[in-house]
Amino acid sequence: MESIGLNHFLVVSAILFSLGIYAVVTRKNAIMVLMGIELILNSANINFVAFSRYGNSGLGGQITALFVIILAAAEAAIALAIVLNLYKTFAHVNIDEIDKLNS
Amino acid sequence: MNDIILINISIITLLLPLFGFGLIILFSKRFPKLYMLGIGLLIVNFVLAVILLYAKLSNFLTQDINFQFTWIDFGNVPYLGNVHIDLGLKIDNITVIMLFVVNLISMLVHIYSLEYMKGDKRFNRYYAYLGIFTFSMIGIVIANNLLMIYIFWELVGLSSYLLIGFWYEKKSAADASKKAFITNRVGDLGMFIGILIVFTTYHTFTFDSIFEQISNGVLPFDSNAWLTATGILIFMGAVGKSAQFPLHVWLPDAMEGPTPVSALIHSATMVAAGVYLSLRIFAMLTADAMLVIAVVGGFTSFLAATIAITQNDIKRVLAYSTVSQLGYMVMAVGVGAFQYAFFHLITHAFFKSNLFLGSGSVIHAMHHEQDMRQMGGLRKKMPVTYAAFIVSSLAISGIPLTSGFLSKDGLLAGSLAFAHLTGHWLLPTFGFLVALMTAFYMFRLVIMTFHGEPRNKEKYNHAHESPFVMVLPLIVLTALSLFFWYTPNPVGPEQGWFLSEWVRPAETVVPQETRFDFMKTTGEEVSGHSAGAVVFSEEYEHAMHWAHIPTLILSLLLGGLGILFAFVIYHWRKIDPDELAEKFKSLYLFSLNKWYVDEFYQATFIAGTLKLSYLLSLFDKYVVDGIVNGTAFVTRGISTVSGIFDKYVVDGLVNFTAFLSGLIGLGFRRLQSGRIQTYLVLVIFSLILLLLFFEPF
Amino acid sequence: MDGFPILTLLTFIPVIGMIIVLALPGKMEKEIKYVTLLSTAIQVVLAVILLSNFDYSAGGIFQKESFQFIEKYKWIEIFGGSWIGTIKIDYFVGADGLSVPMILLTALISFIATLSSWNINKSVKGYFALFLLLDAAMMGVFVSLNFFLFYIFWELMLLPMYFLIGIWGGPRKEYAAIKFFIYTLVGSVFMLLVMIGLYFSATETLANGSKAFSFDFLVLMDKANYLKDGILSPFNPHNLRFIAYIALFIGFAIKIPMFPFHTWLPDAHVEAPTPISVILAGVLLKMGTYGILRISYPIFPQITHDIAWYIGLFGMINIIYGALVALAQKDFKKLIAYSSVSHMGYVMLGMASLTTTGINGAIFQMFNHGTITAMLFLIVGVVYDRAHTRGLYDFGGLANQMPVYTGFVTVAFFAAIGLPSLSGFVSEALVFVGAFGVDTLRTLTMFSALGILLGAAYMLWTLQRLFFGQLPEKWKSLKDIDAREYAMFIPLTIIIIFLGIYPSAMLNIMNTSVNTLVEFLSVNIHNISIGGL
Amino acid sequence: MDFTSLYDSLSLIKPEIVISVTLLLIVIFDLIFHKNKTLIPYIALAGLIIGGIYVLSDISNSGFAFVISSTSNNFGLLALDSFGSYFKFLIIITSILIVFFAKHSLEIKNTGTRQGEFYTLLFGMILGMMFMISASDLIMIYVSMELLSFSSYVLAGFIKLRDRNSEASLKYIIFGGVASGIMLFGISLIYGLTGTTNLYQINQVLQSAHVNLIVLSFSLLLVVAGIGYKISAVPFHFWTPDVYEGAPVSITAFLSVASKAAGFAILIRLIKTAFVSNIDSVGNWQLIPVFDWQTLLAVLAILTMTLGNFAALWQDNLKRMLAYSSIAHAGYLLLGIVVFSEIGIEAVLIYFAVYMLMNLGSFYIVMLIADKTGSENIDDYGGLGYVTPFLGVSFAVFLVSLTGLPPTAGFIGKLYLFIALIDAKMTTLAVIAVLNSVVSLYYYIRVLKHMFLKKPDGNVREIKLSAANIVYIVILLIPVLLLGIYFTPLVNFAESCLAFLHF
Repeated sequence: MESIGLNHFLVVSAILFSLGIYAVVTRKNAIMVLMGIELILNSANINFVAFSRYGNSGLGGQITALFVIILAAAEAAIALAIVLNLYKTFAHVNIDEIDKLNS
Repeated sequence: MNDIILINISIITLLLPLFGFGLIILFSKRFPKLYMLGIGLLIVNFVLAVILLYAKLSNFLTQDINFQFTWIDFGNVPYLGNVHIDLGLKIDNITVIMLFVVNLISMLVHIYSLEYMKGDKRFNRYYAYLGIFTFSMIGIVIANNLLMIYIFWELVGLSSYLLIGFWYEKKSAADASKKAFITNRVGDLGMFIGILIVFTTYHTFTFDSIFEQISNGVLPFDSNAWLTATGILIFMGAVGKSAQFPLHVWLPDAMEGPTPVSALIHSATMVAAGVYLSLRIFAMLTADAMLVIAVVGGFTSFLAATIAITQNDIKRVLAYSTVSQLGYMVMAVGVGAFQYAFFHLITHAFFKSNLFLGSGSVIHAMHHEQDMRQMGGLRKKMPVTYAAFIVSSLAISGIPLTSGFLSKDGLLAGSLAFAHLTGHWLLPTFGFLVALMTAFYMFRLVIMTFHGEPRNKEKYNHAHESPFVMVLPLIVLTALSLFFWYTPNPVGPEQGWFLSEWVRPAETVVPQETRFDFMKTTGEEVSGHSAGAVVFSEEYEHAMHWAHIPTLILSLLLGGLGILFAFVIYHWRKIDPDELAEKFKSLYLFSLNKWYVDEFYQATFIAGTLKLSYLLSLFDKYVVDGIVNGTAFVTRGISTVSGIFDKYVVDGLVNFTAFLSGLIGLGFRRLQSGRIQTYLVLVIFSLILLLLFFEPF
Repeated sequence: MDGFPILTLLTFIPVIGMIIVLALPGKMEKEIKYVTLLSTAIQVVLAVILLSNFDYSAGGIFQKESFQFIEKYKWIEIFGGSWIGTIKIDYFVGADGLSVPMILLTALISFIATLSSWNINKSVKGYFALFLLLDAAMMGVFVSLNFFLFYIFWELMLLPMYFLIGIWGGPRKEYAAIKFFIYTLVGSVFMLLVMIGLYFSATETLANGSKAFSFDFLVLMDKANYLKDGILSPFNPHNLRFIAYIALFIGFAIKIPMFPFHTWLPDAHVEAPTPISVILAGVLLKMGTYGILRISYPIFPQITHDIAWYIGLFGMINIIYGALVALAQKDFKKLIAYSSVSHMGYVMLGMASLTTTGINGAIFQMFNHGTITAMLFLIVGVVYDRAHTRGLYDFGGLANQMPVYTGFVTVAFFAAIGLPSLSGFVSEALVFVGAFGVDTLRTLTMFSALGILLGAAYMLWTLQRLFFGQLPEKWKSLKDIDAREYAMFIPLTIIIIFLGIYPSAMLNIMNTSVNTLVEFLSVNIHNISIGGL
Repeated sequence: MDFTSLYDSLSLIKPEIVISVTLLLIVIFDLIFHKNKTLIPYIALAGLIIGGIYVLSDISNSGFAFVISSTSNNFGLLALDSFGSYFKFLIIITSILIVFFAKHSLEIKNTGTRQGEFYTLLFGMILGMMFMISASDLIMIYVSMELLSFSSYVLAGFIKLRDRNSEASLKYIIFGGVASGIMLFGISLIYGLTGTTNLYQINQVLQSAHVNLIVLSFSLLLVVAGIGYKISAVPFHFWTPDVYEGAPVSITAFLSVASKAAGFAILIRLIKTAFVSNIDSVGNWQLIPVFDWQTLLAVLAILTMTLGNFAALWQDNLKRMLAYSSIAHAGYLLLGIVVFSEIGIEAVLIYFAVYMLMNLGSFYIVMLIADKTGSENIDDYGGLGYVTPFLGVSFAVFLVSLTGLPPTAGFIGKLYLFIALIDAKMTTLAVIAVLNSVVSLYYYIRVLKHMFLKKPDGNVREIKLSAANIVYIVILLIPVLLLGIYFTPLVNFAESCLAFLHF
């Protein structure tokens, strides 16, 4: 059995990315959509780590990953606040039905 | 008596009437009697004209006076050097004689109108119009170049328009004036193009230099054909003004104007201007052009005469006789009987205006009744008018001792000689037939008006001889319709001073190969005038001699015959005209309805143009607007979904481009559904598209 | 005269007037009107001074030295990096035989239009402010010798015109206004592109010897200034000059308006208030033809020569088509509008001839059409003010009711028909003489001559429908024209008659320049075939 | 870690420091004075002005901040150069104007004690933009962009009470999150391909070693998606209308000008530093032939302006209409980049300055009207030009300028764009652009039509303008008119700011 290589990581991250996109475009619940976004970010993270591990360019990638995780957390916080606010006004978080602003 | 004075005099004669016109138009409100000024000016003008006539003809100066000045100067034009447009005047015998005639008749009409037009609410305006007419007519007469002739040509058109439509409250009058102007314009169109050709070729409008260049062999576009064409085109102007077929239709309608106007403009002077023009350009007429002119003239005279026979409106009869006589003159020009054409122009001016003024006094007496069937027996009531009528009718019928005999006989002889030399026998045939008919319808008129029993009693009872101011002109003109003014010998005009001294024979300068044989420079000439110019060859003189006697006899015979018929039918009632009409009903109607020419024009040209313009206006509204901005489509769109469209389309999205952009915009709006996930899908989708689009292999 | 900035004054006097108007409170309507009248009057005076100091023997067109009243100041000069050289725009105005007639016309018409605006009573302040702005813009177009300046003024016209039609217009004013705006804008944006293209194709040498691109007409006219590879340079084997020419031409053709771009005109005219129609027909239409003569001709001589026939063709179409469509109109104002479509056709025909007489005729016709059509629209205005209808069939017999009016109408109509001794005749005749002299245009000219006939037809018919026959009861109360209207009609009438009798008064002004232009064209055209006059 | 380099770096980013300090000050003051927030705007202004002064003062000197010592030569996370300073200056000006904007805006006033947060977040945005402008490292770009975004997400929904605000902010954050996620994924791939995230090093790598072009273009597209969302270029624009309509006007104005400016700055910097091999004498860029930027941007530009204009035709809500119009303007601006020459960039710079003036002006007027009439619907503006002529006329000027007719600044902006295009012989694009500007006339003129050509009906009341309002409008109006007539100083300034670090 061969050892785990760069490609495996890339494949995983690609799948993760796709799943994230899928979640974002299909889920009706705002929270779910946000989690989709998180998936996308993390797929990128996996890339960074993998590349910096297998590539020959220092630890830059892994540090980047840390940055991203922090930002993701911040984003999540803001997003949740907004969703909360949204729930106050709409009494639901179903993003399908939030289309007052259109055309 | 040197030129300068004469030039100044002629310029004054030109401007005085204009001056009168201006004053009257501007101040007629303040001074209601201002028309007297107009009359006064005309009398002065007449005196001046007499002075000119005397000075010019009594050999104080034998050569012609030419005077010209630069009107527009184009400076040094690239490739062409110095180009400028000159205006100017030429005073030769023809001019002074015309001046005399115009001023005389105009003056007489001015006086005559004092009574005839009395009480009209636009009395002053009437005299103003007469003034501007006189001005423009004199302008035509003294012009020495085509452009100036064209300018005044249009101006007489204007004055005739104003005078025909003088009683514009009557629709018929308004229509007639419009018809006159536009019909004339048709002719002028040809004339204008002719003038364009001339100027393009010779860079000048002045007759003398044009003729000189022609005799030097300079031709329009270097072709004889174009020279012919030019001649004919310019002649088209004459066709319009002198009411020749096919543009004769306006003249009879022009009788809607006041009768003195008909006497002045539509019989004596303006309509003669066409003939005058053809005489002016005679030198540049080729054989073909002359033939065309002759045929037009001949046919016109025949056509008009046949119509005149059956008309019942006294003025219409005279109108058609005018057309017919003008046809004579034009034919005379065509057959080269230059002198006789001019001669007839003069004599006709006198006796025809006499006839019109006479008919005017009759109409005046009958309280503006013009239908001859309402008249009759007036000779006892108005003897002077009757006398005038008789003399003039004799003159027009070409009976000896009258001026008419001299001129008419001459031009008939000319046509005969022409036929003899060239074999165009149709022209004299026309000529003599017309002579017959003329005599007939003129005396038909005389008889129906003055002889027999009055048909309309109470009108008859009110009838009375016209007052002095109206009779005086009749007397003068009657006198002028007699022979002794023109020649001592009542049967031999050519011995008369008029033909032998005053009016020189024609000259022509067109290239040899384009002339009639009898006008070629072969053989010795009778008397050569200007270099290169040519008078008729000997054989033509012989032909004239040969033609003289038969013409004399024939015309006398026919004239007598015509008069006889008239008496037989309308006086002694041997033949009932109505039966005659019944017998030849179709012919009768054909003549009565003027050969249906008007109807034809109405049906084709006028209706056609109007229809076309209507269609074009629709085309413009829908198609052009449509092609450019598609309102064709939008308007339909609006009408269907007006509700929404008012909001958007009329809101500035006025046309198709906008409509289309509106649709595109609508499409974009679809995308903007407001659903965040739709957006995201679209983004992903377009990203994929872009990726496929930009994959580098 | 040197040093006195007369052209600048001519252009900016209205602007000053506008500022004063804006400063005045909206209540003081009388004062506002008088300010406007005053500034237009000053304009007229200045124009007369200009004329009296004008040297008839100076050609202008392409030689800077023979332009007069020149004012040339640095306006914008930016020493860019290596990539885009120096951007240099001058405030460059000057007058020659082409522009002086137009300047006179503009001053005159603006003055007359002010008079006829006297009975405007809806938001007076705004109206006159916009009016003066429009006036300034028009004047600017005619005096500027720098493409950039020209373009600024050209565009500056649009907005005032839009509002003047759109606010003070008739029932369908919004439609008409936007249509006018869009049409003209479409034309002018392409002009913008051509302008920039030309800018990058020619350079002028600055005082410091360095080369700089230039918007200067005179620079653009000189072949020597063009770069080897300029997008619109004649030396560039695959240049876009032809396309540019067409784009530019369409820009102008829309203003003329040339068939088939003319459809905005009837709408605009029918909806616009009388004074604006007067301005529109009197001055604005001339800008198209003026632009062609001032810009297209000298800058693209070769192409001009190549497509001259088509210009003539469209001229003929305008003449005949306009006349025929006018014949079918039932609305007085629409009829006049189409008649001016027809009359502008003569201008195009004359220009197409590329001959002295033809172009002289064209410019003269521009001036005459300006005065005559202005008068015609004033005439429509008079009857519309009184009767509130323009239907030709609603009238009749006015001749007895309003004799003086009828007199003026007759003069104007016959002038429009081209009756000799009135100004219209001379210009049309010259146009025909010029065009007929050119072999290729001869046939076109013959057909165009039909225009004379049709013109007479519709004008006389109109005259009859309005003034002859019996007067309908309802118009028994119509007043004849008053003093103000006299003041509008008399000057125009005098000019029309005077120029009819003594056309040289106007022709001498332009003649030298026209000769220079023709000369210049013929020098710059290969396979030259300018024939006749 | 040596402090000299740190000191150098800090000395290079004085403006950013000032902004951050001001941010902190605002927070502190916000905490100290619970009730009274009147002081805060002035602190903000002070900070901005000082920052602006710094920006102007070291507009000339350039250098790398936070140098990462790498194999070959040193490149920093931040590249400070005059190009960046121009945009920073622009943003500072915009922010100053926005501060007044917010002071006058009713919505913000109504938030009462929360104004402190407003300014805090505003400064968050400003800070993010300023770092973004001079970021020369993909990660730096990402981080600063997120900083910018997060603040703006909140601000878009700042007024909690109105549901459309929270809807706007939700859409904004979801869209933004996804976009930045996608971008980050792209960045990660680039990092994998080139082994670095620094633009300058990427440039070197691309010039020397050859990389897998498919992956590269894929990842670049993902990055473009991220930036495209910031500059709201079609097809990444969908959030724009909704958010612009939903957000408070002051924020809408700020987004439409400032964050768009930042986006453009970074797009230009990305392309120029990472993909340009050299610049020839006449200022044309030689791109490294790895990716067809020209076509991509041309397509985006055409799509953007066309869609923006055509969609704007149908808008009745003025804010929304302006949103679409700002999309269209983004399209025009993209044209400036497509040229790929110094003159093109110069055109962009000029256009942005002009665009800032006229766009802020029109938004401000919309804000005034909306505050008074409580409606942003065009149909409620009938005859407004008569009841408040000053407002109407100045609005007319701004709209005319947006259309790009002389003699207004807008014309100059367009003129320079066309000059750039024609100079590069891109006639087709130029033609499309002018046709677009004709289309744009329809909807701009439509507003004027409603304001002037319609009779004022009963419900339109006169709008009382405070002196401050008038001054504000005039301050924007004068340059809009003046630059139309005399634009030398602007152009000179823009020209002096074209220098990039190492180019």
